[in-house]
Amino acid sequence: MFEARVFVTLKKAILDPQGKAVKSGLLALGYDRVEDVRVGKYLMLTLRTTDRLEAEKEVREMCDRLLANPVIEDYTFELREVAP
Amino acid sequence: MFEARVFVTLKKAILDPQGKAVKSGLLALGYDRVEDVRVGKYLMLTLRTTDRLEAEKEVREMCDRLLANPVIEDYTFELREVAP
Amino acid sequence: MAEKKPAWQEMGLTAQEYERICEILGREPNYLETGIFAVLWSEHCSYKNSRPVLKRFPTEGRHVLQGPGENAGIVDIGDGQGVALKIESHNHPSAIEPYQGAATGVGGIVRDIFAMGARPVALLNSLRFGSLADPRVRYLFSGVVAGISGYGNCLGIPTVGGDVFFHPSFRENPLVNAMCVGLVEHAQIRRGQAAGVGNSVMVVGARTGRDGIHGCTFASEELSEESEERRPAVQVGDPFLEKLLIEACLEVIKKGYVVGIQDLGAAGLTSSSAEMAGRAGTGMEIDVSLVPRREEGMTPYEVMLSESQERMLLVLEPRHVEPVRRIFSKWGLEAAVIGRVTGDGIYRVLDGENPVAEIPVKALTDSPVYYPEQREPEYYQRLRSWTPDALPEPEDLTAVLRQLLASPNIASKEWIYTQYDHMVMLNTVVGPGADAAVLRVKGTPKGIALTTDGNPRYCYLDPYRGGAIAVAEAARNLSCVGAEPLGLTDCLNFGNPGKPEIYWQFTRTVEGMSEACRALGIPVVSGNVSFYNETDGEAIHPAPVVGMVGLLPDVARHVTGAFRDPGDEIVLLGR
Amino acid sequence: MKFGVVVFPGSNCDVDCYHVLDRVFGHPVSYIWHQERDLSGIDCVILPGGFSYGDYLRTGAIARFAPVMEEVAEFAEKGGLVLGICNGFQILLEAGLLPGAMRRNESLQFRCCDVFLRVENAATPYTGLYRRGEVIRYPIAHGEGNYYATPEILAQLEEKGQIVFRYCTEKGEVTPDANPNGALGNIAGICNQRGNVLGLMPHPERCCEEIVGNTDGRRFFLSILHWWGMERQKRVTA
Ligand SMILES: Nc1ncnc2c1ncn2[C@@H]1O[C@H](COP(=O)(O)OP(=O)(O)O)[C@@H](O)[C@H]1O
Repeated sequence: MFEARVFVTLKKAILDPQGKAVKSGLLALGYDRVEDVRVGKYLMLTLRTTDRLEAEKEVREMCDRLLANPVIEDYTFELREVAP
Repeated sequence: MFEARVFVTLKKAILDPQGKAVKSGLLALGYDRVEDVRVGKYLMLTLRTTDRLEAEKEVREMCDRLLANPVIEDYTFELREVAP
Repeated sequence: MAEKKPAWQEMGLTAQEYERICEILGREPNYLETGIFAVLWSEHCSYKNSRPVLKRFPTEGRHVLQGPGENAGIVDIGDGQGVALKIESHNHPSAIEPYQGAATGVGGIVRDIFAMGARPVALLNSLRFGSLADPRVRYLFSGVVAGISGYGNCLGIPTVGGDVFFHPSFRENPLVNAMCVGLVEHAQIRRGQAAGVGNSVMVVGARTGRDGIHGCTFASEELSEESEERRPAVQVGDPFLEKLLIEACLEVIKKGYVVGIQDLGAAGLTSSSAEMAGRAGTGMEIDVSLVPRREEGMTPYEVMLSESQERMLLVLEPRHVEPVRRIFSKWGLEAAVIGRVTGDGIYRVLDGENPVAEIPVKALTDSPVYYPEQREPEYYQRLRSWTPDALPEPEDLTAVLRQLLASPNIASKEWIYTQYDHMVMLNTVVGPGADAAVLRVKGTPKGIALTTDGNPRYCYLDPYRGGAIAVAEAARNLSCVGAEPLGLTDCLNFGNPGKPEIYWQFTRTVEGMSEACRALGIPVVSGNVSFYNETDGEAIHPAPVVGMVGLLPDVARHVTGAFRDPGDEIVLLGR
Repeated sequence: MKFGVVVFPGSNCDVDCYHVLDRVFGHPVSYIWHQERDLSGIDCVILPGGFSYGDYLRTGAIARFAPVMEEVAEFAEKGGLVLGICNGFQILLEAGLLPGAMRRNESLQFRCCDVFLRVENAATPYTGLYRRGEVIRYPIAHGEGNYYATPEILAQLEEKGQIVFRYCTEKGEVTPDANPNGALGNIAGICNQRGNVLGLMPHPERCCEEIVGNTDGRRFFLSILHWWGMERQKRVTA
């Protein structure tokens, strides 16, 4: 079994109002060393397969098709084998 | 400067409607090896400090106070020193 | 190390109550049975502290189709149509997780309405918060508004009105009361009754998880540092699932498959099934092993007491099980038979073959009744000797007016209601921002008008008159848009009823409201009591909220509050 | 002319669209369940507002894979009229039937209120009875209407006249203050190059009756009917 941790973020060039809101929330709480905040999505998937390459291919495909919108988002992911 | 990658997820016992919807979306697309999906938040913060311990303490505090609601969410984070 | 408290005490039962349970059963209850008694005898489910006082409300009238005691009240609007209405609090969850607390509050009240067979057509909400100058209050307040918006908008039910009041007494313990209104054909009205021995009992909608166990005993306690620890009592709502649940339930009701229906709210499966059997005077048998679950390894106790959201309990004839299952599956929802209606008046829980609880239904629904002591508070005696003459005449009236207009209690509420979809369904003739909302009833010339009102400051100063004023204000708001009031629902938010001063406030408020109801001829058809709104011993100001529905025979002839044309006369009516 | 309103799980303006076409305009209309694959007899497909699949993950992301969407794409390809309102617009973007993407409102809040729109293109099947530059008032109700497209796409939309509605002031000025959600170029609605596929965030179906206080949306639907009539006439005379 594989666990995929997928990170979806807005592309760099795109304004991130959520990040901006969190940043000003943190500043208001006095954390004035916060330089920048970006907010994205974090997805954890478990896949019933023992083949890492296959898992990788499948997760990439799922990201391209559904999990991220390539017009505005980038994604990365990490795979880890886990006990079923 | 430190970069913190914060992962906020719903606690295990708590319903994750998004995860459920994404899972059934993936199954409908034919990815029938998907066992489980959880959806959370992913935050990237950069902090103006060179002290790792301090950065760690501060990020933990920010998570407890603002970034996660311990009532329903858990969080983890990773720190990485980066060039300013 | 402190000695471990017995289970019944942990669960909030008193020693006398526990003794009485042993007497009823003729033995000691097991853990599950104790839990079942504890939730059904909690204030939240049993109204054991408030029932005698609530009896004072007038509940009858020529428009009443369903009075208190069901999932919601119903008033007649003619042409074989009725309007279902109910208001309910979700105060404690919202204080801890504002977004989800408020969202699930909306989810719960909507289920109460379609449980009557009614199509939910409008939402309102009544909010009481501390001062907005306080950052924590702003966090709670914006979270609550976002939660109401998130859930209601997704359901496609317009949020057409409400009211909001800010006062420091609500700082730690904000009030979030949600009201839902539905439209129903008389023939489609359903009730929460487990009638017909041998009928099947089905749970439909979401799977059961470990969330919200003991949420209702939690609602019956004051907030303290400790309650922050018992966190999973807050749940995450799934409005998408609820939307499907509405459609599926209304479809099976319309097809005539449903004998009885009720939502799974506080104390989940336990209270819904016991109450349904109680109303019908039947017994019930439930096999927990048949309940679809979200998590593995759940005990019968956890299954019976879970407060997982978006679930309903149906009672139907066995021959309708299959068609009902098909309709739910079309909507992508689960529907499982978990038990049957019996004729022996016993509430029996099985885990597969094994009986795990056996209690007479009557014992569960006839909870103890208390008549708490009441005492006029000392502050009230002091206040009575005060007269307005003690106030100095302000010098700069313009400045006073400015200050008044800037007060969040008086200023525009646009920030709130622009976050709510108040137009979906295409019935909104007058939306938020007026004295009352007006909806058309499609296919007829009629309209209904809706409002929520209540002023905690008045109720603190004089609970009797404050209560009466809340009813009168709601009725005035309805008449200002041209509607005749038909009935009301109320949510009574108070502190700990164990304190004689609080109980006095409660009693006086109800008396005042009742008098106004009688004077105006407006019956109370449903309501909700929320006690223990205290933080570290400090109670909120008494805060009854009145939700009222009125009828306009010709909706085209509604009026609004705006000045129309230059030169029009302005007349002040009343004393 | 026959309309079809697609019903996804979570759609909630399906009933409103149906009501307006049926009751206000007296035109044949039917619901199309998201799992159906048959669009025969339908002349205009409407993807209504709402929260298909709860809008979980991203608005419209899951709905665009519904079986009916393959047929909708084919229908559009053949020149059929496809109209996406609010959530329907979001689905059209996710499905790639219109270019760009939707982001959360800049305020991060859901907004429900009336807005003013400037009609930028009155030559589409949906806007023929409006005048170019005319200012109209429609309601909006959305949390994610913050339209985005790359500069290249944006330039192309401008050039080809694919921007159909922009948020503006009552006087018709396109200003940041008149923008309710942060959309690039104050864009409220766009169409494809052929003009048969249109997506817009505001709700024309919510302003077709006197009793709800606004009738500015009537000409939107009348435009469609009018266009259809002209097309048919063309076919007859040809
Ligand atoms: N919490 C709320 N939700 C929706 N609408 C609200 C809310 N609070 C106030 N409103 C709306 O704002 C308008 C003004 O509210 P308020 O000042 O409380 O009215 P009143 O004139 O009765 O004192 C009313 O139309 C009311 O419906």
